[in-house]
Amino acid sequence: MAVASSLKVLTSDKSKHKLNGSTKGKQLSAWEIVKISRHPQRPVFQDYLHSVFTDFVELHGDRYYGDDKAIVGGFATIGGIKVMIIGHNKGKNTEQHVERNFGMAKPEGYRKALRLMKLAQRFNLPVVTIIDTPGAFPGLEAEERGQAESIAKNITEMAALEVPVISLVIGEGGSGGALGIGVGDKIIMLSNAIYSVISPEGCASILWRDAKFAPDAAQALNLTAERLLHHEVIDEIIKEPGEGAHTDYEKIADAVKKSLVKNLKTLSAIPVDILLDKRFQKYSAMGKFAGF
Amino acid sequence: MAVASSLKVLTSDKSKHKLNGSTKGKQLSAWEIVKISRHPQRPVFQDYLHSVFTDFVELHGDRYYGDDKAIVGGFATIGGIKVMIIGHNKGKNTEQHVERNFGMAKPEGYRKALRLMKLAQRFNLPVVTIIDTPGAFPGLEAEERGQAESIAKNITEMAALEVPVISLVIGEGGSGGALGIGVGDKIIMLSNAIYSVISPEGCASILWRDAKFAPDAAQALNLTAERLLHHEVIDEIIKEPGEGAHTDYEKIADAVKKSLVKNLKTLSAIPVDILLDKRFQKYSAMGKFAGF
Amino acid sequence: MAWYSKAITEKKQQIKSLWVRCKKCQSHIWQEEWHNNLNVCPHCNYHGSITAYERINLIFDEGTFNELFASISPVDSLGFNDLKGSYKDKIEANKKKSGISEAVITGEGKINGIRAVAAVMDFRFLGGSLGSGTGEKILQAANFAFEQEIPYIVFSASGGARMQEGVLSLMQMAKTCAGVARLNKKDIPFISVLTNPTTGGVTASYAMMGDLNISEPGAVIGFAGRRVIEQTIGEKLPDDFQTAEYLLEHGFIDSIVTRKDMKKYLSQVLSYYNR
Amino acid sequence: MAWYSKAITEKKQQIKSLWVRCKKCQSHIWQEEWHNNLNVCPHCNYHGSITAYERINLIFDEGTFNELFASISPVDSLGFNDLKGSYKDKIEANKKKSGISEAVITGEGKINGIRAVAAVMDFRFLGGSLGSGTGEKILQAANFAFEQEIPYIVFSASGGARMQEGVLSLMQMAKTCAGVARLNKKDIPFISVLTNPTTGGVTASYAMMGDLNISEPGAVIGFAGRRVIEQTIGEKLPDDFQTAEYLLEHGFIDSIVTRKDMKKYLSQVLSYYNR
Ligand SMILES: [Zn+2]
Ligand SMILES: [Zn+2]
Repeated sequence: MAVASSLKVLTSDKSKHKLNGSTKGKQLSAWEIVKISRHPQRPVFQDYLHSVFTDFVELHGDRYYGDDKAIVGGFATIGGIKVMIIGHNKGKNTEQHVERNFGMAKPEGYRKALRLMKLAQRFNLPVVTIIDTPGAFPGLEAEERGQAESIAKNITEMAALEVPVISLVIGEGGSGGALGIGVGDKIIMLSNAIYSVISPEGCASILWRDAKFAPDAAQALNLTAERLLHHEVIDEIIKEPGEGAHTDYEKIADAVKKSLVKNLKTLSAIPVDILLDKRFQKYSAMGKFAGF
Repeated sequence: MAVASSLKVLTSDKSKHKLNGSTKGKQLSAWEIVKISRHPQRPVFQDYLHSVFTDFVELHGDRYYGDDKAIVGGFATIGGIKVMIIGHNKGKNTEQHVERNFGMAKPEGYRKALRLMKLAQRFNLPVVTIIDTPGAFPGLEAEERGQAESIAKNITEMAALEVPVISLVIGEGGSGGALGIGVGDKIIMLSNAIYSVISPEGCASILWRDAKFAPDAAQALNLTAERLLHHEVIDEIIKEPGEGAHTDYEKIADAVKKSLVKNLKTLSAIPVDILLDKRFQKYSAMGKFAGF
Repeated sequence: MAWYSKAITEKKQQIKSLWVRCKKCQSHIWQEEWHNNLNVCPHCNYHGSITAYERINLIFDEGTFNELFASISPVDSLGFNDLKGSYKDKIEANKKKSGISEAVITGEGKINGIRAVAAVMDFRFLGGSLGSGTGEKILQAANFAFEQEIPYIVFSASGGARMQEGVLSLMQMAKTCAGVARLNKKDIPFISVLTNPTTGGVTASYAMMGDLNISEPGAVIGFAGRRVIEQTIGEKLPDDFQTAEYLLEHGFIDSIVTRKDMKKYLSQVLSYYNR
Repeated sequence: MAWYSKAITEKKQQIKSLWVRCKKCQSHIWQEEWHNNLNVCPHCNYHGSITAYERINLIFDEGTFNELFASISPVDSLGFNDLKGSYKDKIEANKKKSGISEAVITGEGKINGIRAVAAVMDFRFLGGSLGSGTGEKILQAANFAFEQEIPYIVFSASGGARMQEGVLSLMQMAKTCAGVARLNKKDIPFISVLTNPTTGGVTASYAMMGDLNISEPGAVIGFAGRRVIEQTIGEKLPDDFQTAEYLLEHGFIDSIVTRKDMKKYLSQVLSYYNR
């Protein structure tokens, strides 16, 4: 139900998504940020592909079963730096949403992503992943072909990938479907992006017994960039212009480019054994608990 | 058509397959050997699994799509030596033939085989592959899911597998479908097994324009163990008892066990870098040509 | 009358508590028989839930299991409150109810003489959900196996990630898999035993990453929930969907092993580790 | 009359030779236009066959290609005879007809300034079949790339293994893949370009093992033959079965690139090799 709800928002191109008045200078609620993160005019992966990167060469296929259009990847250049870029692509209109399954990948999508990461390792290219998905596709065939296995394998292999990895959440970071391409040395979020273990609607349905409590769930889940930086889950926030990234495509592209180039330079200077050790330490330190 | 013909022979349990008189002490024609290699009473992989190996633990699945019963594999012990055993399993009666698709594997079969070989490498176990197939399954879905890719990948990965590999052809060594689990440090054949680039029927259909010239094609193809030893494609022949392996299950089991144990001991004594170098040299030397 | 009625109620409850009703075939089984049969239905082979310590007793040689990292327990780092109250209170209630302090017990011991490290999940504790403490224990145990260079076995039983810890819970998937990745690199066996149920974020992390993935019969194993999928595709799913048998057929499980054979099976496959 | 008739016949043949008929859309195209368009149909984009040297001229910077291992040629080691005569005679006839001595040309050169080793198959020579000499050249070129640590590109055009060499031909699949395995280990790029047709044992070995698998539009790429499959499953196959476009959809091809864009594309992707 979680996914279904978020889709409804995503597909209603014509709905207004008007936030209550101007958000400028005001502290937005978690739920308001959820709505911005799903705004139908919000720039998606293919926008950044054109505004931030050049020389994109798309590479297709998982070499097992298919070519999942919900995840797009290939060679690209950013500020003179050559990288492997991989991201969820929701598409920009209803037709594209359907073609790209709203950015909800199937096993063949995750397996394509992993193949390209391994190719990046062979070519010695840093990997940039762009996260924007309501979640992995919850379908019969996806389960049959190993949705869980494909995500698990990506997470495991990314932990040991011998090139720098930067993960940028540009919209929705939906649970395992996001993490399946999200194990980066740096995790960066746009200021109105979200990253959550479950959609607010899904969480509300389970814990509040009604999806209409999604705003409460959104608040409780600490899914905003600001909260996640506080909890040391992410490393950096890119401030969005005006009322959100959708209000100024150029400015957000500039900010994204600046951040990626800076981080690529920093990470590329680190010897690979130290990089891998740091990555292991980074994920080892995730979470809070008592004892020990 | 090649496969279809050989299937007809395999499935006709009730047909006599009587060879022209006793073969004892007589030089058999290539075609007579083809018929013995496909004899319905000829021991198959599951027979050797019980007569030669102990402690078999079957492992299932390719972790991508399915569990192909045309290829069976798992841990097993032979003469006190622990190994990973992988082989085509044709089955022993019509019901089993159908269940196991006559030993004609699909991509998921080859991918399971590769997964088990990689597992053997992790566990540091030698690999024994048992070859007995008319060929890889020529079906629509098999092509769609990458029959060619799965065989290609196995061949490539086997060339670099960091444990000893022994390949034993017990019946039909059918082209790429055989080679897909056949890149061994030692290639051994039973004396009435065959190994061919194409089935005699298929070759005859193409080059003689009629499958009835299969006996001529069989002769021309040099597909018998004796010819292949002569051409330095294989390393050893295990002599079958009486009129063929089907006439004495115990004797052939003894001979197979003796050969495998001997070769496993020899190969296990070789340091892995030398083993890999020898394997590379072995396959580099395959074939005959002019010049250079 | 009041006294009489009360006595009957008590008697009824007493009788009830002596019987266990099988969740699959609905048979009533004497509690003692149920227990002696390792919480497995003698009629339909349904594998009922068992506690982590019960499983440890079944798998490890007597007196060989040393618990490790036992002091780790959850904290309510987000101050999470839902309809039923605070996560903080839930933690305390679950500790009290189960007598353990996290959804997994970790330690090392011997299985028919073979040393192994294990993490055994316990569904009673917050539905076996993967929280920060759970992930920490599973990683610490992996690190212990890594340092000692001995095989690692995780027995999963989990509803998935622990919502009440938000993304901190999601990140436990990456944290535990980072531990598995190090074992992979060192060629140390990692065996995943999936028991009923293993779903969501646990399936999509370490539970699917075994060199061998073993399951108990009939266990439900999946990523997305059955109901969510039915809503997405708009049709009923087959009955055996997401069962161990279904996953075996689809290539994700090496072998289905009954509870009573599990110890022997594990020691048998571990005996093939030759480094 | 006889003279007159002969003159007409000659004229007809002359005209015929000035036109090429597209195998796909059946259009007639002026030979010069066909040639200038790189043997690609200007109406339907059908990519016709080209010779190995023509392809080398299209891909490599002028004057940079040095042919290697050119002296290797087939021998009839089995004494193979079929209905149409001996393999030995076929070899000689094919050498004469094509002017080359094996089904592949190997060498090194520069692609927009980037050094690369290439093996370019030629369908005219025994249908581009993979014989011992073919395999030897493809392996030698791989070894050259391995030693020089420069990328390796194979352009395939082949009906599969060369039956007339029996299992010696089959073993060329293992031999060539052993070369690819060494490149993999050293992280040297291997790019496979699949052109029409690439089938059988060539597809089931190096041609599918590219770090990138690139194809020309419409190329037929498959393992089993269309007819064999139709006989096995007892139904007609879809029209686009085993085309490059079909394989892209099924996940086995990275990109479909037209002949005129191929040089630029290859230099572009090679520019991403960063070792
Ligand atoms: Zn029952
Ligand atoms: Zn045309």
